[in-house]
Amino acid sequence: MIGEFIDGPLWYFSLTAFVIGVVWRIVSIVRAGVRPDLSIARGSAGRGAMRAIFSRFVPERTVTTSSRLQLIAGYMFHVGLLILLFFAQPHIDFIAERITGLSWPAVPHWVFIVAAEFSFAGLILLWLHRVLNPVTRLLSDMDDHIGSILVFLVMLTGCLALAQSHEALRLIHLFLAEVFLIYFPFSKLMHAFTFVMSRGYTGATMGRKGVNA
Amino acid sequence: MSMPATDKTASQRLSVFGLCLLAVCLLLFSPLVDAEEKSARELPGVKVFNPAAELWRDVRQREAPVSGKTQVGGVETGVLINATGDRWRQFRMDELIPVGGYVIGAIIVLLLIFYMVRGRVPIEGGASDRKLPRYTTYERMVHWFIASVFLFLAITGLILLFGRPMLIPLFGKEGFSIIASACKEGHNLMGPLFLLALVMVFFQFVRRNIYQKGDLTWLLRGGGIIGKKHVPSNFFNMGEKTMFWLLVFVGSLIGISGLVLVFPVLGLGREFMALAHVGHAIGALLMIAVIIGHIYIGTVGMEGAIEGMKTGYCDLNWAKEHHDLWATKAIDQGEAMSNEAVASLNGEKTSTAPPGATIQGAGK
Amino acid sequence: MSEQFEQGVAVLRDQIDARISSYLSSCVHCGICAEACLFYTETNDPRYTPIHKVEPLKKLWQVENTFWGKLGKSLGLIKPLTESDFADWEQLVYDSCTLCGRCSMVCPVGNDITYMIRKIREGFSVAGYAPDGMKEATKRALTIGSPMGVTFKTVQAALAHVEKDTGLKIPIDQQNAEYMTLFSSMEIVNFPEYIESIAKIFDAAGVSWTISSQAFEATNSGIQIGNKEAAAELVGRVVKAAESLGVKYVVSPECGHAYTAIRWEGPNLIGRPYDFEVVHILELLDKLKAEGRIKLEGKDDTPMTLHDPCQIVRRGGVVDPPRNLLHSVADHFTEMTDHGVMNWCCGGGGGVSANERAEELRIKSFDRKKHQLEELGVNTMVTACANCRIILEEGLEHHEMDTEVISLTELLAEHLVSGKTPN
Amino acid sequence: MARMKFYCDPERCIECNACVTACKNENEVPWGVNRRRVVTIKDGEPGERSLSVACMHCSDAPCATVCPVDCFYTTQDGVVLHDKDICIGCGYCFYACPFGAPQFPEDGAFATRGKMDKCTFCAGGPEADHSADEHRKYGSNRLAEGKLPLCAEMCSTKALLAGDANVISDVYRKRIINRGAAVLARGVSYRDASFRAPRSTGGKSSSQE
Repeated sequence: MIGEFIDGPLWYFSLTAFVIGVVWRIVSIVRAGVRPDLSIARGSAGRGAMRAIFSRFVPERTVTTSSRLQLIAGYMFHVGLLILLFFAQPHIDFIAERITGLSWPAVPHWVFIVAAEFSFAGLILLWLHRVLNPVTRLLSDMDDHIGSILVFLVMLTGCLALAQSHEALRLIHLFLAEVFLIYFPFSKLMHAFTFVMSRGYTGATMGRKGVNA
Repeated sequence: MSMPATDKTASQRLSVFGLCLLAVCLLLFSPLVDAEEKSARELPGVKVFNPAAELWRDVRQREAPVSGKTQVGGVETGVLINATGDRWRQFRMDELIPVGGYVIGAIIVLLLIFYMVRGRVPIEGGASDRKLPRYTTYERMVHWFIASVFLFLAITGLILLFGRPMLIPLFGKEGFSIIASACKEGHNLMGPLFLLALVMVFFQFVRRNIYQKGDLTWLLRGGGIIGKKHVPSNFFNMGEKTMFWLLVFVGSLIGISGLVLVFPVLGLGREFMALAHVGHAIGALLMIAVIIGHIYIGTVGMEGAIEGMKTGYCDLNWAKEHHDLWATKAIDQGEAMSNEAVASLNGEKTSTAPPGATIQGAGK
Repeated sequence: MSEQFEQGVAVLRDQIDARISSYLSSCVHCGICAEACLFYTETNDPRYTPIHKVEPLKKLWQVENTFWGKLGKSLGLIKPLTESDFADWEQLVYDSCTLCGRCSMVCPVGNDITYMIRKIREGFSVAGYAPDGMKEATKRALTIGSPMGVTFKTVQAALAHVEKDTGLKIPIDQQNAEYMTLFSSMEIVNFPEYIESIAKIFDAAGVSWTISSQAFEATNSGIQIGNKEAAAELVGRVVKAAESLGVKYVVSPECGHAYTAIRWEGPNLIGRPYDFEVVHILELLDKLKAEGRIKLEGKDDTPMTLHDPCQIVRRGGVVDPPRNLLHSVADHFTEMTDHGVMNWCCGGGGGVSANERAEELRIKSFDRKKHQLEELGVNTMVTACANCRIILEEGLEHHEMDTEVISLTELLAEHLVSGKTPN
Repeated sequence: MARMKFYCDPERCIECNACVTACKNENEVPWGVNRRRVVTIKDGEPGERSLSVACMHCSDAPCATVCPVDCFYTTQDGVVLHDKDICIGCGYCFYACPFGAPQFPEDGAFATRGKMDKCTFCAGGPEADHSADEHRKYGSNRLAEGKLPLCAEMCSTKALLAGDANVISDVYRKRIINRGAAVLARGVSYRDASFRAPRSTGGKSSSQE
């Protein structure tokens, strides 16, 4: 009964909320507008933007020493999460069945497990860093904690349901995923989309000036 | 041919005995034991040997399990009798579960009694207005990393161990199956993280945990419990060092035996797997007991003990009382900081005072 | 006061464009920018984390642009931006940020934090929350024509000295000259050698140049304090002078903030493109050298290093010219560990040098440069910004280090093959 | 009630593996699972014997004792069955079982063994008899149809016996007595022909019934 609700209407509701919310957020950012830059450009803004979008995946040398742990944990978490999210067999099946009808090859089970290990280690370390490091503790607000904990719970319940044998466990996972989807557009989790815009804007400005940002 | 045919009577007696054994082995506790014995008695003197019983008996009574060939692939498929299985079952059901339960219960009761007798150990000099930096952010991260992973593993592990006697009555079999399945998957998944955390802990803290001269005194005086006087100690005291080494060695044992258990794919035999389980269980229960004590001291048992792990700084008086050798050295090196400086470094300052005002005491 | 505060908030609200919305949406509070900021690394005070300095802007954005903010505000759970926020953050926004832009280089989501601090200053200055030193400097710039109170008379005196020393005639208000040269007051007052060098080099290269009596000052206090009107007024003077003289190029002096102000922000402040182009003196020198119009002789064999002024290199894009030029006159030029667009600021940019209140913090943050120099073991530091030069010299003096700070333009003038001048 | 047991007569087993195949086919077990296997001792040596082994349906089953989720139960026929909906695939039954009966469909890393599978004495599982679920999880339920496990029914030499313990022990006892009589008649000890290497009788072994 409640299971059917989670598996049916709530899923479609959360997906709709997610899509509309994300689009709305992005549109409202773009609509705020950027004043045209009247100075004479030294380099290309477009190339600068593209460059920044990709080059920021590789951290500056100075960061690799000062924030090494955060970088490693950050990469572990994000890459792991990406694999878990898009290359796990149950997820691909679910996406194919419920959304796109398309499926693609999944990673082998052991890759999934390794990705999960990395992802968990990364997320736990990042969150601990958030609460223990004076800088991040000062910066963090409820949103950051809710976001981290939601992701953690979605991942955890997903892994607890790994045996794929108990409907209840799958529903708990699905329910949390739905909460996550609904929460997503209202929160910092939006950085998953807006980071491209931020890097683009900065890269464009810097690109005009002829600086590789 | 284990029976020498020279001694007729012995051979006869043995043949009867063989028949009896046949009956027992053939059909475990089946009601035809009587009938079989009767039929054997009806034909006295005839050497009626049951080849199957002989075979099974040999398999059972020989020291090493007899293995043969089989077309079926897999681990130990050629082995007819898994001789260690029963010993393992006894260990798990008659020793591990009851004794483990008592041990954990006893630790909790003992701590309760201790708390009632001794109470919370206060900072005798009261909280001072200065602090010493005790743990870096990384050290605290590592600690809480292993702590959270350990807690998760301990809880899921205990549920799997004691769930059948304790939780099935509460949740029913179906309900508990859901819990147990989740616990098993979670336990297996988080297990390797414990090993990762253990490696991090080891390298971060090993230097300060090497036993030193004063440690024996600490042990002899029971860590200050005997005589209620603080015993001098360095950055870590004898008890903490011992816990560290327990964690390192027992933790490795738990971790590695756990890996054995989660990799049935490696084709290890049941005997080895059972042994791994025994080591895993005993080690884990031991560590859980130790950690309960550790948590007790950190939370209710001692004033100011958890501060260092929480904020990175500990009270100067606390340091002097519990880790005086380290505290003296640290104070000599000018590491002591005012509470305000610490609050500022921890970003707790909210006043509008100029930001530059507190930077003097900022240490690296 | 309260009305002024409201105005400040309104201005602050105006600053929120797509870039800032995107930045604030993207920031995950990872704190990596802290490690890029010398005010944090040298004090370990988490409040100096760059993104923390824009907290009031974030608060305003949250309350007015996000779902939770609006909800929290209507439920009374989140307090809107208050005057005490401005009071609390004034020092963080002005004293502990040199707008050096290093944090913007390391942000994993690509936020230009410096841009946000530059913008938050707009609101703060309107609300009246700005350091007195900077307020006064801006006032002087608007009324007298220079933040340091230098008048054209002073300039003339300095030029007379230069003319005497070099025997060269310095063209003033010459119509249709190719280049109109600007100076920073710092150079006029503290480093007249710079003017001398320029005169020599331009003479040797045969450059047609002039100085405007109407606009000689290149620095722009309006930008540092974050006052758009003041900044536009100051840029407008330069534009007016340049256009009335009909020059093709305006030469920005070594001074870093002056360069960003006139080169990158100027057209946007006055709302139209210039009729002329702005070049930095180093760009021009590099061009002249490449064209063979200036010839350099001899190489210094003292080990040298280069301090990159943030606004010229990281925020200005003049990365290679100083290196090309320095290589042509120095045999032993070694880079510091963090150089080029990742250099460490001197600690006095963005108006911090004009802010007496920040002096203690500024001296403390000089430890970073000190460490860099000690690590490299070089005792001669070349730079191309009068402000950097003053701040560096102050820091070195404070630590009693015997490191020499020299201007790149002056160094080049020393190595100039003097064709016409007898000197 | 009846008490169902298997019994395999090594004197008759010819290691044809038909029981293994029959079981796989009848129960459509997953790849990698073998509920029944034939083990040959002393393959190619004097005293070679084969035994077909599966779950013995113990009266006091060790697997049921150690199961952390208590998923085993014994039917009225004395068949030891388990509930796959409750099983968590921990593998403890496999450690405890003397006969190696519990099987796991996968043996991947991180103990992703899947649910345990073992011989059901062709008696299905806890689901309704002959339901689709039952067949999918446990294979066929011949016992409910009044039939015995297919492995035993298929056995061409009737080495593998299945059924009520009283009945099969009778059958077996008769065989032994007959063999005993044959021994008396021929004067050859059957013991000498057992799989153990003859010690005193030298090479005069391996006679047949």
